[in-house]
Amino acid sequence: MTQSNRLNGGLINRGKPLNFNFDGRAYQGYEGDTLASALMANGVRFLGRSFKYHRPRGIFTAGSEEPNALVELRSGARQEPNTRATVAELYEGLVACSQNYKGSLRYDLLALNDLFSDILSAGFYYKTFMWPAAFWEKVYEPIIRSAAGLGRLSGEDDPDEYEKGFLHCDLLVIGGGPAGLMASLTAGRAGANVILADEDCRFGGRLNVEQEDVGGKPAVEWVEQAVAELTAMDNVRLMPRSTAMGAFDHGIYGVVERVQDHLHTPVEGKPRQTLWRVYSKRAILCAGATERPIVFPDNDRPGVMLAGSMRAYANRWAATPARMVAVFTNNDDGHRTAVDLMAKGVDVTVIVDARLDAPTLTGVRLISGAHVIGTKGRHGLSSIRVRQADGREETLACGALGVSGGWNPNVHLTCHQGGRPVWNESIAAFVPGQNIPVGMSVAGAAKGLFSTEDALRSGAEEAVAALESLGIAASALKLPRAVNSAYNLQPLYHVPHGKGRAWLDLQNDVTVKDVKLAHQENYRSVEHLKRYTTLGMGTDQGKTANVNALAIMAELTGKSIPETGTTIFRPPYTPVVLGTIGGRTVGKHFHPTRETPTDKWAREHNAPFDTAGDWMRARWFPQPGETHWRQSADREACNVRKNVGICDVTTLGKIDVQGADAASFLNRVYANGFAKLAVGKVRYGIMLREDGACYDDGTAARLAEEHFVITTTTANAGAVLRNMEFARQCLWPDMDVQLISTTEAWAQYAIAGPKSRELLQRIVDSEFDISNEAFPFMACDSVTLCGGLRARLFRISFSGELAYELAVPTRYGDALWRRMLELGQDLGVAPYGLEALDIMRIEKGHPTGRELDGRATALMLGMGRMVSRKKDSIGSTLDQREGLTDPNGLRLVGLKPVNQSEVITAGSQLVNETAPVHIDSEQGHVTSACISPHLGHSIGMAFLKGGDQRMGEIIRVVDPVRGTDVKVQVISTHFFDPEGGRLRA
Amino acid sequence: MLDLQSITPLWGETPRADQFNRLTITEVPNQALASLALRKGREDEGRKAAEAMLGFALPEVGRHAAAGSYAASWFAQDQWLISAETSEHELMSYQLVDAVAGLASVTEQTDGWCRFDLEGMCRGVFERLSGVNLAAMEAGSATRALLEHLSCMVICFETASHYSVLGPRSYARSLHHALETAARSAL
Amino acid sequence: MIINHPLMGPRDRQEFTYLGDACLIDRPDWQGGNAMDQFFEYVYLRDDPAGTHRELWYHEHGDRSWLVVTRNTVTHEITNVELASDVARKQGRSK
Amino acid sequence: MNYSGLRVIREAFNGQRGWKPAWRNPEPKPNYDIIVIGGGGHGLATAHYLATKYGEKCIAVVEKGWIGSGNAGRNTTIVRGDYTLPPNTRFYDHSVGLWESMERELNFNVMHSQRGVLFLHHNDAERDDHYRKTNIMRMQGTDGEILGPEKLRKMYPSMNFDGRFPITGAYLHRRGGTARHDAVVWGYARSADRRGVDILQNCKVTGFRIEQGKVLGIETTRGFIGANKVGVSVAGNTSRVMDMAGIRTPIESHILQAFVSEGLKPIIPGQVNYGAGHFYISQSDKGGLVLGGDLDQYNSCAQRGNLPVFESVIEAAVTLFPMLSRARLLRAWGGLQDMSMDGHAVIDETPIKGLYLNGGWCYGGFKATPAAGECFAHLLSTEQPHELAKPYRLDRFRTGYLLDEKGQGPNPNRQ
Repeated sequence: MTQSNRLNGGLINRGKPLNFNFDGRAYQGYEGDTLASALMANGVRFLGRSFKYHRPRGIFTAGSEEPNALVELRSGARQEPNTRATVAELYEGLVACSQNYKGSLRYDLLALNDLFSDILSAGFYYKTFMWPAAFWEKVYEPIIRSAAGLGRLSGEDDPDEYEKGFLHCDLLVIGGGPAGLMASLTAGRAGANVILADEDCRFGGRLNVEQEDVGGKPAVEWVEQAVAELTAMDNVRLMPRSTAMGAFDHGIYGVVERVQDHLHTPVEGKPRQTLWRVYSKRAILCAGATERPIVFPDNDRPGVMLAGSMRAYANRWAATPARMVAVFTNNDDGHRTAVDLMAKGVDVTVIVDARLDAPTLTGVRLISGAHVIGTKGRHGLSSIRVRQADGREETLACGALGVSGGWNPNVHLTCHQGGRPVWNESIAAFVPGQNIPVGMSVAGAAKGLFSTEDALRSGAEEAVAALESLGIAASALKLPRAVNSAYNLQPLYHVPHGKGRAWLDLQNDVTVKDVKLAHQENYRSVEHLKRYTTLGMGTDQGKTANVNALAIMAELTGKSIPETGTTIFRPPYTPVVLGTIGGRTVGKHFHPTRETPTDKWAREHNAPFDTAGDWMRARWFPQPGETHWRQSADREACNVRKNVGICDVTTLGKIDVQGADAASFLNRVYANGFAKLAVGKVRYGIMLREDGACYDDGTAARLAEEHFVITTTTANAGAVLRNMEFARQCLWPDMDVQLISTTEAWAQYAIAGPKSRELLQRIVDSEFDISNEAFPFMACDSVTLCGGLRARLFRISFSGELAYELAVPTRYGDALWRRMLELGQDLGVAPYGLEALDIMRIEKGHPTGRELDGRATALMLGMGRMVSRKKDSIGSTLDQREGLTDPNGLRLVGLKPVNQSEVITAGSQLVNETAPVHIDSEQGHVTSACISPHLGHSIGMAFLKGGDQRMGEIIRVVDPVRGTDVKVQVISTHFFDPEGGRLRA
Repeated sequence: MLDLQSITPLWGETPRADQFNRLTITEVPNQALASLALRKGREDEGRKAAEAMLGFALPEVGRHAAAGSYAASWFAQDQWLISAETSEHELMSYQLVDAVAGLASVTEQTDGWCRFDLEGMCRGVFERLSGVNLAAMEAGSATRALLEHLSCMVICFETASHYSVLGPRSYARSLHHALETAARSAL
Repeated sequence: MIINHPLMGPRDRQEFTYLGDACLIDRPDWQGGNAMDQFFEYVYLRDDPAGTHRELWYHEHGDRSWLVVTRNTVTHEITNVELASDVARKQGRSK
Repeated sequence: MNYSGLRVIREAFNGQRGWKPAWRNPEPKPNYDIIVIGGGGHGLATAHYLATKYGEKCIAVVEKGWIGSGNAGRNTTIVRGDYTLPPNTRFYDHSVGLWESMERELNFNVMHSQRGVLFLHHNDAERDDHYRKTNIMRMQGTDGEILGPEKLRKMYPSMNFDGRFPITGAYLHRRGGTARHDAVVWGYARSADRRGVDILQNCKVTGFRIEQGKVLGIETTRGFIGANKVGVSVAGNTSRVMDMAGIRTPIESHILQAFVSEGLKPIIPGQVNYGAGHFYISQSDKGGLVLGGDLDQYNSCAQRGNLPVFESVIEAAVTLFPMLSRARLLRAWGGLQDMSMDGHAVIDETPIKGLYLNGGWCYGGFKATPAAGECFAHLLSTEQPHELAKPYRLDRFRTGYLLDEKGQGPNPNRQ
């Protein structure tokens, strides 16, 4: 097809034709075209189907407010549903499809819906589909669901990259039309740091689409000059294709830059889009205004569009929706469309002006005081029906109709922090109210100043004022001469005459009748109206629909528009691609990753990993022939009990605590006593929250009189430091204590098993005596290894064996690990992972996060007596509340199966021996369980009601989900070596 | 004689260096680091004792100072991060402990951090990583900032063109990846 | 949101961890007459105003200082930021 | 007037002229037996049950704005009964039962859709927690099962199992699902109105009239209204309204943001919760993806949030479902959560005679709507706690009989 509707002139590059494809047909456009303008130039009017009735839809606007012309852009994994053709820049090889139909666009099976529109009126679904009960999920809902929605996602992983960033400026100017350009020039020349963001690829706003002069030359030239000047300024950052999507607290704006959407495929390594978080000291909103239509019967046919947009296509893109057009307006602006199109050689059949006193125009028929009351044309407009002031009606042929009901300032961002726009009677539109975001001011059409002259002036003035508040002196620039045309609007929101449905929300198919029904059923508040009819809930958020709907509701209730309500807006201003908000921190990089010092070795040995916060921890180290994790874990655990095992425990939090008051400080943050811990000794401690629950445990080693190093669980390392800092700074600010994390400064390894000392003796330099006598259980000291490497040695045990923890500077961690495996070969040394660690700690009844679940108190954990009552410590008052000391409350116990071949599973519930498996008989639950390789049967740790009083009792472990029901005996949690002889060996 | 081989935070035997269009990112592993925190009520004495050893005044809030073989960056209230070349000062933290005994708390931090030095066009990289306006830092300033979810310490030697970024050592590969992708995108 | 750190200057809210009402500084005396009641009120009861709220923030990704921020819960405007240790001392807390 | 498919067809031929207001706009009477403050789902459900089940005759619901303007109109519409602590398991299972019969009971289609709720786990500890939860749910008589990765892959082929936090399985709660949030409000309002309940919109409570420890009525922007009993059911405004009665509560107001995408053809069949990402998602019947995550984490009475949570929710969304990267986010909004100090609600009398409280629902308010309404109605009418609400006492914070499902302690911003 040739570009039958292409006109002369325009801001397109005819020297660069571009081939594209829509719905399987090849077309040609030019550089500078949007998909919409190129389709229009090619005479394509029918672009899609509406949401509910599947009515044919064409191009309605020339911008991001577009409700109709939505397409699936690109293909394959890059398919992008609901893309507004009006803002999709054309590129060579562009592929797009229409959407929301079954069958084909022209012969859409779901267009049947339209025949039943009387039944499918607003909210009909609330009133039906209730019987029979089971039918909703099975019959009704699937039908509704499959009909709903617009475009399709591909279901494939997006191959493109996205990114986020941060920018800082004195002044953010949102919108690069006349007001925004003047504001930027003013601030830029004053030396302020300025960011100018505009959603369009070209700065200039309406100046790009109007035939007018600025500063004595064509507006477009003035724009080019202004942009050139701004480009040359180091202190100004120009951001085209960048939408300010949200205004957040304290001057932070989200700005989406479409970096490569105008290209066929993004350049590798560079993002498709970037979300900039702009930290601005001041911002000026110069977002312009959006035209609204006048609503009349059958106003939804392809070809009916906004008058200002029709003019924009003609002037900027040299395209017309038809060779014969008409205009329907209630203001002077509509006349400009007729004038400009005529100047481009388009035949303007008629201007239908609702005003009785409409100004006349030469060269075109103008009917004053008239309304358009109907249209014809199946897949596109062919004629309009006009009703004159005296009631006479006539039908006039035209292929397109430009409608102007006035302009609505784009106040959206002024509402993002709860600001409410106010009604301005003189322009019959909402303008920004008082309560707009702090630091923001508004200029130009966004403020309701619709003439170019006013826009230029207010841009400059607002910039001067904003800079002044920052202490930056700026002088108002000499204003270029510009048009100061009157607007002369006589409000008309919908035509009271004519038959047939009149569309308010073109995307969601909300008609005037629906608003009437909502009123009749008392869904009268603006929000009820919106929610009941779905008005304004489409992808365009009702940018062209809401005010008219509000006006109709006002008419029905007999109230004024401001009494009826305002429409407010939430971010984002226009829909934002999810990938952009995700940026780079997605997928494998969703969170950063912490590696332990043995990470490399573990990967070399095919260890499976577990995530623990940001850490990656090895679960076990498979040997040839091992096919099940338990084979590996059991082998590793048995080797610890028999020989010696080594385990990377670096992830445990480590906090260095120093100061004259270090001991008394620890005495307050641990529930048990620390003041009297001797230098060179380690003690186990528990920390409570102030509400009495035990939230962390670990060890504290006293390295010197005023120097401790404590360990925390892996999960709580951050929280413990935060809480200790809170205690230090907020509770006891005069205590002399200093805290700093040393978690990753030390590679820390557990060396456990009867041969652990022997292994250690091969590493620790010979001048250090680590015999049982010199270095007993719970001792700690500084030593050197391997010829002088500084290290810390702690004799502590989580496994229940003779064991140590050895800490060396992290950069030696990998080498030391390899060295230990090498030197301990004849001792049978083997690494063990998390699973073996878990088996052994269950055998010893040590609690971990599964028991320290944030509800358990020390008493529940069997450590009640550790909480010292002789001192103040965090949590030691509220843990004595009745509910936390109830003798029938949960207590940690051990369980073993009566029949030793049966298995206790973690997550099971407990019931009494003969009780039913019912919630009313639940007695507690199993927190941890394993099959003990040393005892040869299953064991479990469990919270049992009154458990400490029930030793020896037979109860049942029930697991309805896995279908097991096991008789168990309640025993102590110290399953293995209860006397602890092994760890003192 | 110590017979264990140390490795860099990026698991190398030698430091990593990456060259981008107008920017280099270099891993700097050979830095002895220690935290120095003044004791309560002994602030003046502690400061004097530390300064006597370092040979220069401890920097004010947000500043970095260096002279001779030592450098110090403000770290928190009454706390600094002291650094020196490992080759000459491997035991710096021990020497500091002796110098300020009882007046300040010293904690060895050498292996707690990974350090990457950026030289060249840094603005675009920082714009993609941190909400703090790092590209506008003055020469000789130091700050702690969040970079791509990581708590870092940033020292500026020359505005917009020469920096050290210190991050938690266990996150070294994540931090390096973030710097690298930001550099590739920006430059 | 941006919190103007008294030492480090304006910082994005993302660098901070929030705790809650600054009344958490006023930890009761464990040996007071009705310590249990006082601790109950201290831990659980809140004014939760729609308006000015003094609250504790921790500069987790910065210098690890605790701050008392005075912020309006309706507008989110921040009118004052102090080091919590200074506030605590002013309120009579010591060792 | 009953709603039915037939009626809809009849009205289609009648120009829709026969439809009556779904509720009236009455003038306030001088006195009511019971006033419920708060015209959200809970307040209106309470009125519905007072009128239908407890035979109360003279009831008003007062609402400062339009009904449903609080959390009822700003949530992510999830209905489920999966709780671990037995009192909660019982309560929410009962609530799910009431959801299942709601449409017939109200003669209003709230589009309750039991499409299944999925909670992913990433390691053995989380899996075992899920076993514990599903076991107690099964013992209560509701459903719950554990799925391995193979079954999950079949349900959600586009899910990324190997992201930063690999997915090892999930529990599935088939009776869980979603409902049309506004419809719940309208359905209860219409039902209550049909039974004579006065729904007073644009009627803001400015104070209580209390004499000798007994409540006599409420001061409002539409004048004083007398009442024998007053029930407060105002979600995010609980602390401020209770403050008017001089009562401090263990409840704080926080912001929870939620997000919806543009309309898309169905691609997410059920409701999915991604624990490691603090993220959840479902797709509405209209095609919008509904996304949610964590609180903004600071006390707030503004119904709006900020970028950090906005971003972290979407980061998780794209991590879990990489295909979502090319969908567009349409709208964000924030709801005021009444976060209690143990993460669970209070349905109880207060120290002031005749004044009752239903609040502190944290994230769980929407799904609790029918059961909370029933329990609160029971309390208001009989002055005795409903069996299911007995653990939901106000004094549990003092006594220590807490209901801390998450074990986060008295940190409302982390509940």
